[in-house]
Amino acid sequence: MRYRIVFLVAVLVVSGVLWGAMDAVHPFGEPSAPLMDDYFLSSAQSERAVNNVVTAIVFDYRGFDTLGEAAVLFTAVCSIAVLFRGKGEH
Amino acid sequence: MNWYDHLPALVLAVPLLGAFGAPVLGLSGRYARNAWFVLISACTAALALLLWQKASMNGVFVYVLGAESWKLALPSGMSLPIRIILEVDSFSALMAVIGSIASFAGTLFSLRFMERFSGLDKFVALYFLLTTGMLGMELTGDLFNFFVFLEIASVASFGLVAFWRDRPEAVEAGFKYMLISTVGALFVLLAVGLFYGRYNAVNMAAVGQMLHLGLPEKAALALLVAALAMKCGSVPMHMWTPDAYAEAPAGVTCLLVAVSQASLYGLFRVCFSIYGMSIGSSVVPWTIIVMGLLSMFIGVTMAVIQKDVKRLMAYHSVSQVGYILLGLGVGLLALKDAKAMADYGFTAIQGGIFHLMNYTMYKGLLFLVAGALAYAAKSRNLNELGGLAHAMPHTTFMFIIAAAAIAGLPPFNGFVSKLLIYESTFAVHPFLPVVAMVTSVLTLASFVKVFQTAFLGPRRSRLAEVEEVPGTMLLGMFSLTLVVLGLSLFPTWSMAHIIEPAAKALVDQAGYIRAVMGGGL
Amino acid sequence: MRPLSVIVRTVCNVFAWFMVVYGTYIIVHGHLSPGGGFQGGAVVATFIAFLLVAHGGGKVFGWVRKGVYTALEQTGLLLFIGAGFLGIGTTFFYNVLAKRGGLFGATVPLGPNAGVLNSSGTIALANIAVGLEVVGGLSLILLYMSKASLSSPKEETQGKEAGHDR
Amino acid sequence: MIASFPYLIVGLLFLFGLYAVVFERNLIKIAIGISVIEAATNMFLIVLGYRTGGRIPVFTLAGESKVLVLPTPQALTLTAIVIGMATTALMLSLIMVLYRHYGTLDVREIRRLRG
Repeated sequence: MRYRIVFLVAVLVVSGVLWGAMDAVHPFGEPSAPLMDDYFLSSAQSERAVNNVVTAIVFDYRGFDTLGEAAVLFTAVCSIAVLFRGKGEH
Repeated sequence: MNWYDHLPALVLAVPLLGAFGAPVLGLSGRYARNAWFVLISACTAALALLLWQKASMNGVFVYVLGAESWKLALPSGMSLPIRIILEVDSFSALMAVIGSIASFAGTLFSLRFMERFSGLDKFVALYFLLTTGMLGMELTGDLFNFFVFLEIASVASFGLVAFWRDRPEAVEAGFKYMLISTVGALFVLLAVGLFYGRYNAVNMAAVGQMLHLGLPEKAALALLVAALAMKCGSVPMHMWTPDAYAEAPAGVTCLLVAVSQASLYGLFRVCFSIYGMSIGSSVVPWTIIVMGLLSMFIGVTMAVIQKDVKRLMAYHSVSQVGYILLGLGVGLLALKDAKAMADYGFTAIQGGIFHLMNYTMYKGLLFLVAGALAYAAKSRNLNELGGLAHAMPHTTFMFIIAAAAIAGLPPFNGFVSKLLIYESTFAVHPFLPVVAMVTSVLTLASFVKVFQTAFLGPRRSRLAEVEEVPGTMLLGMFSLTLVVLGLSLFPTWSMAHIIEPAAKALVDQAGYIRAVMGGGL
Repeated sequence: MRPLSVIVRTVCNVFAWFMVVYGTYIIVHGHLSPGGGFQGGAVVATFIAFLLVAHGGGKVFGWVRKGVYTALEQTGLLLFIGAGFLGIGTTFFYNVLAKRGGLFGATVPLGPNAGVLNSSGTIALANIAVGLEVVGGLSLILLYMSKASLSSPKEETQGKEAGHDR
Repeated sequence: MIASFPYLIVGLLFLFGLYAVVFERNLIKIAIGISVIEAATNMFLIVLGYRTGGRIPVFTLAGESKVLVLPTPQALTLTAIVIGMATTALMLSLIMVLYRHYGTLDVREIRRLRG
């Protein structure tokens, strides 16, 4: 029982501190001078001829992340196949 | 345009290609799959060695993925890097070499060890994905990319820990590991979000340059330290370590040790290269030191009472991680004071890095030996083993070397790194080396016990048929033994050519930042 | 899982195919409209989910083969990493096809516009590759999990997959 | 006050998720808790990227508006969502296998059966 209270306090403190930290990042809706994002918005069309800026980031500017992400999905499929493998499978 | 300009990308792309190709190659039979397994592992190790050689010759190696030129870190008119940058200095290249050697040894070992189980195509794919995740964490210079590779490594290790899925303990260990490291990975992602919101950048060097310590930065540091300490298996979040290490197949455990070192690498990259001088008070260094002390002591006391060989060794790895945390924590403590740095801080960092390298090598070897025991004697329980020295002379020889190295007996590499840690931590507080020495003595006692019960004494009737393990398994163990012996025989050379550049690169925050932010073209 | 009523089955039989078409549209238009390989792939993979829910598992395993989905997944992955290797002359993941003419090589006007399908270079290629991979991967996950909920893997391998010491 | 409301929601979601992970006994509920933390994280990233009055960063649909929301958090969130989905699928599979071995989903029962 005492552990439960200690854990409860810990959970509350962690969440509270995190909320404070997130609140101090920048006011909602007013990011300060987003250089990287403005670069993406202004040059995705001229550099890469793509209308969807998010796709341009996902598959070009940060394409390596997406390769990793595809690899994570592949990893999960492999792991699930390993867990449920049958007799005849190699 | 030289092909080796692309080395950082190739080191990651080759094992990834190996993973994607493994199920295809698996269609054409056992031999093709094994050949692919060994070939890609060997290629990765060779590329990592080449990368390390280039990085120690030319300093920090920057590779911009997808840019017009591989060194175009800042596009024209920008003061921030916008693409994913792989940033390789001597420390990260050394980590990649260590990891890929452990991966290669595990590969050779697993060929025969895993032979009689099904699902091996998937095993090979997962093994390569784990290698990729580990190397990616070590080579990347981008925080979000670090998170992605952390997840690749985690997800692959869940699958591999639970590979023997008909053992309830294995599945349970996988689930426990998954719970802890998924929460840890989400902490890392939250920290990345905080950095992104503050600085509109996710590049480590860019964040490091702009860093002003405020509440979000402190919270991000706390999240990162908590998550990565969880992942490297130090106390207080060590409970997954014995389970996962003991239940994974032996070749995988050898690699898991290296993967936990990648998390440790991430921890110190964050502390030294992103925060560096601006870490401010000594709260974080002392937290790391105390975590190290607790890990050392709790790990070794739990290890002494274990009956299961692999579980015993897993608890020892908790205590060995403590040494590394202690050494690098003391280095972090001395970071803001140039005199303290020259007096003892740099030695502590060198000791920590050298111990990290030694630990990965001999602990991987010990896990492989434990796997060989389980393979040959069909048991991991110390009470059921005995008198195996005659039946398995080569394994016994390699066990002696690894055990002497981990216990820190004088001619071996473990002694050198532990000595460096003792003498440097003494300058901070005399209590620190005392705990470290007590741990070392208990480690020795524990391994004497293993040697005595498993290898010496009369052979039990149950073990009359036991033979030496097959050649490729011995080769896998031997490759690690060779590294341990090399580090033991040439400590001065390895200190001067391997460890010192790595330690310098880790301390040199300005150099790390300058490599990305300093010019481009 | 029991099969659902005949109405549900009939409707699912029809609409499962529409999901495939809609998902393919999302994948192919990834560089023009919201969506892309992952989202479209997930939509296509609902094909299997529809059939599994409506027909209750058993029957569906006779209709689909895992080999097809594994092939889709592997093709997608190798195509994606191949798209990365295409640019190795410059850098890994360099977009070699954009604005060169030819396949996916058209340019687009700046500012708001309706978009050109044949633009954006390797982005479109990677979208398709990831789409294939996600279709295969998610369908395999669904098939494996629903099959496992019908039988026990321990019986399938007689408890053999338990390591060397037991 | 209204400015920090989205952050408060994120903090609350995180709190609920962490509470479930720490206190729940049922494995499925623990998995749900992890999904909730994941949702909180993704929402945090999205919240960071909002610009007041911003439109979708896709030029096909943005209209003539000059203010577009930041695209990077959306890309990062996309990656994080797929990773989270893969992790959740694997976690549920592990829970299925655990249930088969132990016949229960209760953490305490599993600990007891293991001995």
